[in-house]
Amino acid sequence: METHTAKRVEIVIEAPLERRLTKALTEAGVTGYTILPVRGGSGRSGQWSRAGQVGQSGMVAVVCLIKPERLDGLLEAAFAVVEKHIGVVSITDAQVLRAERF
Amino acid sequence: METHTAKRVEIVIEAPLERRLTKALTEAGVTGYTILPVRGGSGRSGQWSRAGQVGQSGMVAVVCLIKPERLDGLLEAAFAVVEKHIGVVSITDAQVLRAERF
Amino acid sequence: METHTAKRVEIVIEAPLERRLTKALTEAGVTGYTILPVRGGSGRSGQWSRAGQVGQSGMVAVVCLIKPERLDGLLEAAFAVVEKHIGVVSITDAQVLRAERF
Amino acid sequence: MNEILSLAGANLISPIILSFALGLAAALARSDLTIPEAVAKGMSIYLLFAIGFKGGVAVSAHGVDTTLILTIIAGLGLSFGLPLIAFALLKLMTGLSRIDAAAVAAHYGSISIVTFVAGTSVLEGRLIEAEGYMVAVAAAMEAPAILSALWLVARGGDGGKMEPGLIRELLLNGSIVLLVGAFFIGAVTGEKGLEEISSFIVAPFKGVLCLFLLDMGLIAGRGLRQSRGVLGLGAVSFAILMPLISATIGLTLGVLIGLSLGGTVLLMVLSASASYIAVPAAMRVALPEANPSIYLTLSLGVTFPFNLTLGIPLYLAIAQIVTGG
Amino acid sequence: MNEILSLAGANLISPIILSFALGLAAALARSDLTIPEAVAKGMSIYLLFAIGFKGGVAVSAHGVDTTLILTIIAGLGLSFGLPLIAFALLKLMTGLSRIDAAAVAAHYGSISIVTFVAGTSVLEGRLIEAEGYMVAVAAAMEAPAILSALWLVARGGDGGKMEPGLIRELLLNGSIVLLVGAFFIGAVTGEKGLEEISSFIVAPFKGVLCLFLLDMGLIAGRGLRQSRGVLGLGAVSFAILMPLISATIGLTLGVLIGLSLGGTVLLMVLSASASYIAVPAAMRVALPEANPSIYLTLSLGVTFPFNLTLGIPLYLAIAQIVTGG
Amino acid sequence: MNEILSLAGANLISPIILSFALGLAAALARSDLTIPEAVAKGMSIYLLFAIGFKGGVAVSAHGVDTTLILTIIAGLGLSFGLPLIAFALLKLMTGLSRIDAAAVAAHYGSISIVTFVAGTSVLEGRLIEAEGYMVAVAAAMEAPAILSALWLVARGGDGGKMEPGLIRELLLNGSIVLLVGAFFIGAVTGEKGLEEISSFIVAPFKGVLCLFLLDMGLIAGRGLRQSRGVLGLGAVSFAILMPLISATIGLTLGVLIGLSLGGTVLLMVLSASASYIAVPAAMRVALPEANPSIYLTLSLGVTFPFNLTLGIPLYLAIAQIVTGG
Ligand SMILES: Nc1ncnc2c1ncn2[C@@H]1O[C@H](COP(=O)(O)O)[C@@H](O)[C@H]1O
Ligand SMILES: Nc1ncnc2c1ncn2[C@@H]1O[C@H](COP(=O)(O)O)[C@@H](O)[C@H]1O
Ligand SMILES: Nc1ncnc2c1ncn2[C@@H]1O[C@H](COP(=O)(O)O)[C@@H](O)[C@H]1O
Ligand code: NA
Ligand code: NA
Ligand code: NA
Repeated sequence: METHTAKRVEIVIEAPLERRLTKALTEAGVTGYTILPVRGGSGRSGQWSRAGQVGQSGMVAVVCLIKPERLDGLLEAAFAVVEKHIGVVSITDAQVLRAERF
Repeated sequence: METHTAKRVEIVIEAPLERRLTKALTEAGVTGYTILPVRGGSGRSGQWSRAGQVGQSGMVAVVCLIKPERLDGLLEAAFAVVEKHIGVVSITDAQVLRAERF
Repeated sequence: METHTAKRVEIVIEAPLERRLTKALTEAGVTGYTILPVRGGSGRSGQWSRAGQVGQSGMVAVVCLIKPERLDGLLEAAFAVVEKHIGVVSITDAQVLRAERF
Repeated sequence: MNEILSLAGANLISPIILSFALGLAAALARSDLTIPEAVAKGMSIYLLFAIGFKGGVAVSAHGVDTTLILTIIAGLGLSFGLPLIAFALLKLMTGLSRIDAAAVAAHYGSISIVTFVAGTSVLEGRLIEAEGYMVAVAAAMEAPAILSALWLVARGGDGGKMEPGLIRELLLNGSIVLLVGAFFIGAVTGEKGLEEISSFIVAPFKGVLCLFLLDMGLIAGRGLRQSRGVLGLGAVSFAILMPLISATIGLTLGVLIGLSLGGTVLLMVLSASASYIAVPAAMRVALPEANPSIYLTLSLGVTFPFNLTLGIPLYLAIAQIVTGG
Repeated sequence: MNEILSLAGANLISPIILSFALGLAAALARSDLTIPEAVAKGMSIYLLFAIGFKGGVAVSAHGVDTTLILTIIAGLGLSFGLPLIAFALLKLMTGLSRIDAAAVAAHYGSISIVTFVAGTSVLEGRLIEAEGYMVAVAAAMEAPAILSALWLVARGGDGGKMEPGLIRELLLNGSIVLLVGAFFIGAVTGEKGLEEISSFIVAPFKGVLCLFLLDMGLIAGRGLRQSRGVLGLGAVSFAILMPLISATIGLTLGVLIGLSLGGTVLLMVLSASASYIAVPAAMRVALPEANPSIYLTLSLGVTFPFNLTLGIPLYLAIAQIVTGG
Repeated sequence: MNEILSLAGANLISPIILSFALGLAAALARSDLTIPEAVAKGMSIYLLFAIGFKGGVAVSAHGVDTTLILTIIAGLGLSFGLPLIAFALLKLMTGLSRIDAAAVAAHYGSISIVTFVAGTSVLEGRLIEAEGYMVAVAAAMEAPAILSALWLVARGGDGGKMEPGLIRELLLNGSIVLLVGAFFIGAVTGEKGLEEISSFIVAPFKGVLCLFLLDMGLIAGRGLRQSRGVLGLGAVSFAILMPLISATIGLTLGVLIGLSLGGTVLLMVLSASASYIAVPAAMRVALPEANPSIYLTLSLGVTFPFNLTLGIPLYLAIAQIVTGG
């Protein structure tokens, strides 16, 4: 089947920042993303698990598929939010079906 | 360690279609997949979050690792289900351990 | 934005093994990982869904972003745990922001 | 008229309705208050189990009326028929496409079990008895409307393909199975069974309903906020007019069959209520081209609150006048 | 015999058993009815806390019998010993590999707390008192069976490596900690503590148990559907024969120790029941080569329903005859 | 002094405190006992709804005192002011950075609703009445402390940027909305409303609180285990000294305003308690540079258990002596 080149960006960020990140993405023109729950993790700020949390805490993973030419705009928007906070950003090359959607 | 080339296909699709998708995959000979819950997202049909849903709604993410030569069969099977529905399909190159499993 | 080459390793493994896997990763010097819940799946040992489980069962997906040169150490540590158990390991090429974190 | 308003007023300041209003207000004000999906699902399982069980116990106590079968047939008829009326009305009042109109119509032929439960609570509050088997009627009315909607689409030649396995799926839908199953358990174990578990399914029932309606309010509010502008005045008017028409038909059938005052009111409530669980899920599979935000907003954002606040007391008042009860 | 059957019959039409049957039927019919994992886990936490607490209160009220220590020792002995019998039987009756047989054996040495709770409910329904500390015996019987199974495998030289930290993990298993912890809280706070929270842990208990068993039925049904064909007649026969043997041994020990009728029945139930929570998780770690669908299907799909429906009334009837109670 | 100790002793063997201790012990022993996030959130929604509702009913029954407004103003003042004291103390007693100290200070100006609930339970247990509107005071005290902390940081020139929308978010925080909303529902529906749902929100309340505190114990224990070594003696001393100072200020204000004995104790408890839900989430947004494990460990790992076990009985005893009640 015909596929089209795209970038898959995965941003793991603290849950209280979720709204700010999606707002920043939307403002940068990224309207497609999927948010996955995260159960636990470990990083420079130590190990944590969802079970050891109270309230709206923990992290979420936001996955965006975008046209390669829009990557930089997305990364800048994301970085502005992630910068001072706990979180990681990774990018992989991908192919998508139905390019008109991205 | 020895690794083997594979494709990683990620299909985000509406939860009520989950059974149909996995059935189509199985019929296309794909027996390995992992289903991740999705917490929310945004696309052409707008923004949604798991908290704003009643009943068996929302989306799920289905991840398949397969031998490259089986990619087309998988995509066709998946596309037949996804086509008219809300959802996205992306493909990345991957390496796997234990090739005999795929 | 400046990005750095990395590897993204995804390990799908049975939940009762989660602690052993993260311990093995930590001992192999991998301190960054994210654990995603898994809702269901299918593989050589058949189909399952979270709803058909009692107790601490089912699978989890552990995602690690690491510097390419550390990949082998990670795979060996992971494989030692996954080997006899149910689970899959896949690796993709990735780019990351903020290389100093990995 | 005065009486109706005072009834409606009394209904409005119950904890149940106010909890719904709280949820609605919180969502419209964009509070981050949310009830976890699993908890909401747990509460709906509790409510379905309790309402089914109590219905079954009532039937086991009072025996099976000769009207039982008639009422179930009436329910099936309503569920098959109301979508046709709704569809005609939508074509008249709105500019919705054939497929969107059919999808909306399916929702109004089916039922909302929470509206039914709220109706039961209002009756209990006024000590009005109702036939226990109305729960079974509710279950019977869940699915047929979907078939009518698919037929409406198929007639137009736009597809609306009858997926293999869909009917089976509709009938084995979790909420139908739980409702009917609990009904049978209640019918078999009777008063003795109820006694064993009544401090679980009777005593805390209304309180759980409050929290559940809080969640429904949150969901309805979020839906309204996101779909602002999607709906025209025509569609919104439909969502208020249709339940009134349906309730009137339900009333007529209830009186013809000879249901008690309570039973008649519940048949009106079932007719007037619109589904927002079983039917939307079925529509995603069977009519994926239909726009979910249209049917969800009408059903959950307009008709559901209308029935909860004004509708139920109105139907009760009318039924009292008509039946002289 | 007649008496046993009528007892079994009476037991079968309780809401508890019927809820299990409903879940089983729904799963076999492939309904999409599901209880969210979090809710199911929440209910099991509730049940463990309640049963532990009530056991502790009972002990604080009646004091520690001299038989307490004997009974715990008996429980440990059963948990260590029954897997050996189960293993021998499996080698005789089935073609299971050494590792699969050992894994299954571990399940039958350990216990199912829900079966225990169902047994308690039946006793309460007949106003038969039992020693409060049977809860502590249940906790004691959870883990030792796993060690026996590992020993069986190690003896065969097939590995079954004793993972470091596994014993610690077994003993600090969530359900054991909660059961024992709640037992101590109950024992310390006594009747006064119970009074404070009895409208939470006593009144709604049976109702929660209904919904929990509904879920167990769903899970057992799905397990049976997926593992059709995995099990031979030999294995299925084992899953019914083994609880009968275990119950007989439990009966003997109970009578020897001098337990009350109720205590004896509960020791039989514990012996006869098979684990499906703690042991399967331990097996995934310690015996990953064993096939989970074999041990889960036998324990949850065959033995659990057998005990729930026929086993418990049978054990009660036999104990009544033997003890003359 | 003796009296205080015996009061504290009596308090310590309640099921509520012991449940917390069980959770703490299980986490420290690294048991895998966990309560699913959704269930914990469900329980906290239940507790907030129940406590708010009962507060509202109390106000509707006793009418609005003239002291109500004074008490709310006092609450706001405490929430704004206590962080300044906490900050000064932290700079004195610890080597924490300006930002970390400000973040910790915010927690001690805000409140812990569970500590408040535990205080209410202790009062109820001793049949001491308290003003129903203390719930509204609790809600008023949740957010202002955050503003003080941000001001402390801004004054130091280190940023602590006042994110647009943050204040709105703070005021529309889920727990505030639910608490205040339920308070209004209770106030509007009064005793009649309470009667309808009291077997849900009154009867099982203490039992739910037990399980909730079990979870808090698990979380606090895990936090302590992971942050071993992060905290110095100075910080830990602060986490015990600060509540004593806050309680004293709360006592003074309560007496000045003329609150009842119960009301005074609750104002002391609110002052002494430290937030671990609303404030940590706000800090992640507003002061991301602050180290979460410092403020969470102090608030949840030290101050929360201190208040629960020793603090509350101490405040009650002191208030009894001071007010002569
Ligand atoms: N190398 C990594 N690979 C995958 N996830 C990571 C990695 N580093 C950090 N994370 C995730 O990001 C969270 C915050 O990381 P940190 O800011 O380093 O504490 C962690 O809890 C993980 O969920
Ligand atoms: N570009 C994208 N990147 C990641 N996920 C997407 C993207 N577009 C859509 N999705 C996901 O697919 C769902 C449906 O998309 P759509 O059909 O465009 O409304 C969304 O709710 C997202 O969860
Ligand atoms: N090819 C695959 N692609 C994605 N996930 C897989 C694949 N094979 C197995 N899995 C996941 O790994 C689990 C165990 O696989 P298995 O050991 O083959 O039974 C499955 O339940 C899936 O969640
Ligand atoms: Na209807
Ligand atoms: Na056993
Ligand atoms: Na405070």
